[in-house]
Amino acid sequence: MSDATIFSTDVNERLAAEALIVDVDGFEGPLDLLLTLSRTQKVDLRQISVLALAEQYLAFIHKARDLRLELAADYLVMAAWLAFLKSRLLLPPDPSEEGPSGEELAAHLAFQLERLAAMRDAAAKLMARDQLGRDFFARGITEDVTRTRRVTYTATLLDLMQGYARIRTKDEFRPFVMDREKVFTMEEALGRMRGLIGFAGEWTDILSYLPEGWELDPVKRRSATASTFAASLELAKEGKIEIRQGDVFAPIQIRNKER
Amino acid sequence: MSEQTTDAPEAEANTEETLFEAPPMGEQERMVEAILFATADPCTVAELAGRMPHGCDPAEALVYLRKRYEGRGVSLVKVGDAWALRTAPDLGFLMQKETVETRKLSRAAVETLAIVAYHQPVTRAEIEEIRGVSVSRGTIDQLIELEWIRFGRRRMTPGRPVTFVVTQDFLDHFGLENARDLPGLKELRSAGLLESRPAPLLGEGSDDDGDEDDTNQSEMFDES
Amino acid sequence: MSEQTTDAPEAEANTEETLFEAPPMGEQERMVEAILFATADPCTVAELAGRMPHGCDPAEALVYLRKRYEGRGVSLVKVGDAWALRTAPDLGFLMQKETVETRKLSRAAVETLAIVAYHQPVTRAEIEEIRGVSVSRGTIDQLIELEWIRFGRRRMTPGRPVTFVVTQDFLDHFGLENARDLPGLKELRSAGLLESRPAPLLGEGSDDDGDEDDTNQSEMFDES
Repeated sequence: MSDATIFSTDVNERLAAEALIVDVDGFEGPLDLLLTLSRTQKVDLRQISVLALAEQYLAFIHKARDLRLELAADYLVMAAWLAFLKSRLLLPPDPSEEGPSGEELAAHLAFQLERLAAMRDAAAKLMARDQLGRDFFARGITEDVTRTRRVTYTATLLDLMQGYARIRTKDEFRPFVMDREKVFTMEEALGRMRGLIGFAGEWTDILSYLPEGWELDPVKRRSATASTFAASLELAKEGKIEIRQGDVFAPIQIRNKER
Repeated sequence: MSEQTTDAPEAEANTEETLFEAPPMGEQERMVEAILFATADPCTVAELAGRMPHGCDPAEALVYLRKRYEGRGVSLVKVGDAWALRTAPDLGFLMQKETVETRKLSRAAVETLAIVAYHQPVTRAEIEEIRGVSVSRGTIDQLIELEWIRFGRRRMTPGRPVTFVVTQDFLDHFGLENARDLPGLKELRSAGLLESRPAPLLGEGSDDDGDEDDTNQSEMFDES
Repeated sequence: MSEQTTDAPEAEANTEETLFEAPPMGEQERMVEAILFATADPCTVAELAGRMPHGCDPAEALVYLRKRYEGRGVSLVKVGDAWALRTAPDLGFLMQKETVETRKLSRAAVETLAIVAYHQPVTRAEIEEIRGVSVSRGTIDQLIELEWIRFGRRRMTPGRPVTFVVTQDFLDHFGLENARDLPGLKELRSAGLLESRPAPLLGEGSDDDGDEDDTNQSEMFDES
């Protein structure tokens, strides 16, 4: 055999290998590559020679290394596994050895390849189906559904009872709601004093301005005294009267300023 | 997939004589139907013809199609000089979806309702006296609309004021056989329903009672 | 769905006797037709019933309607447990204007979609095992975004991995009544290609088979 012939067969093989290798990015992992390699056997995947396939794969990896191509780790893992599988398939079974036989492992690989091929085929069939928006169409003019909102109100028996309890218990705690009849408001006191101060030329005790009958009931007297005093202050502020107190707790006296 | 439609056989025969290149009329009708179904806008006869195979007569197909949809849930209508498939006008009510929203009754309404339930028949003045604040017209209206209270007999007192009583709907809603089944104050207390602290209750009460008289009825309902 | 497949007029008489409150069946058929015409999305029987007057039987009306649209330009199709009107696929050539340009799916996405459809519910690990390569995040995302796959129930195995299943939109898009109608499903199943077959256990499991065993041992493909 001449060097030339060796070279030419080498070149052919190399070109074939490189065609695969150049495409290595196009493969989706070692299983995909194995499936492609298996196609070259041109047989039913069930009758595939896993041994031959393993050899093809290992040859491919070998070439890729010669070409110093970076191969992803999973390609190398697969290569190691296939090398192991190959040795199992070639060597007579060792009865002392545990685990599955080479045939079982090969059968599983064949199954995986067949399943992947079947899924590819199914995917192609799926995509070849009539598709919405391409082959058949939905309604073009859709009518909006008008939403009408109806509001209902609800309350529970507990709400009801608590509501009632709230009202009824108000009566039991009414410190802030004072009885009107025992309150002499400042407005009332002011009204009363405005009418009377015209006559107050001399200093007069403000207690003499209390309305009639209010000095007897202590509650009423307190209210009237407070409002009359507040009204006096208001009138003094307006400049209508003068106000004085001789001593602490002494009677408070007022007199008309506009004489 | 398509077999020719069974109807319009005369049309088919007709067409086959005159425009033998064009699809049969039954097929043309299918085409017009599909186009009008799928397009977003009404189609003129010219537009239909532009989409259909050469030699088709969409105007004639429209006549058959219109007949076919007569009295159906959808009808073929002319919009200007274009054609469209539209829902039959009498079925417009189907295009509405009613959503029911449930809201909690406002405090003013609950209290008014409770007073009617416990004191019926009761006049408006009596309700106000018990609640300590005036009752807005809206509150009463709302309860009447809910069919939880209704007018009772007029009170035989000066002014002959109307009274309010609770309805059967009220009893049904609250699962009562009778308004007399409502628990009394003592029972409420023993059930722990009166344990709410008085002070905040009062302050709160006098505050919002004042507002309530002014607020319109929609505001009186909690938005939750 | 109803068992009677008699003609509409007989059914009408029938209905008037039994469900005298509901509209006649012919009228119900019109209603279903109008509702389905008004929307682009499939409608379930429950949704139809919710919009039709009380006492209507949309399931029965759908039987009549489906018959009525047989061989027409538009047909009534079942999508999962819902119904929709779609143009007849043989007339797609008329709809160039309406054709939606869909993003071309990558080979990985198409294969992943097929695996989910045929093996559902399926975990990510199972998809990877079948394809012999890891599934990129983008692939699953893209399919979920298209609303063709969604998360199914978690698998009751260690780690409780999520599963993926196909959606109603998927069925609608590919004109499938049901996931059982996937092309070649029966053949694949009888050939055992949809089974999970655990990799034979290696005694000195230092290889990557080690983890595969974990993920595949207890696979349970639902035969849905």
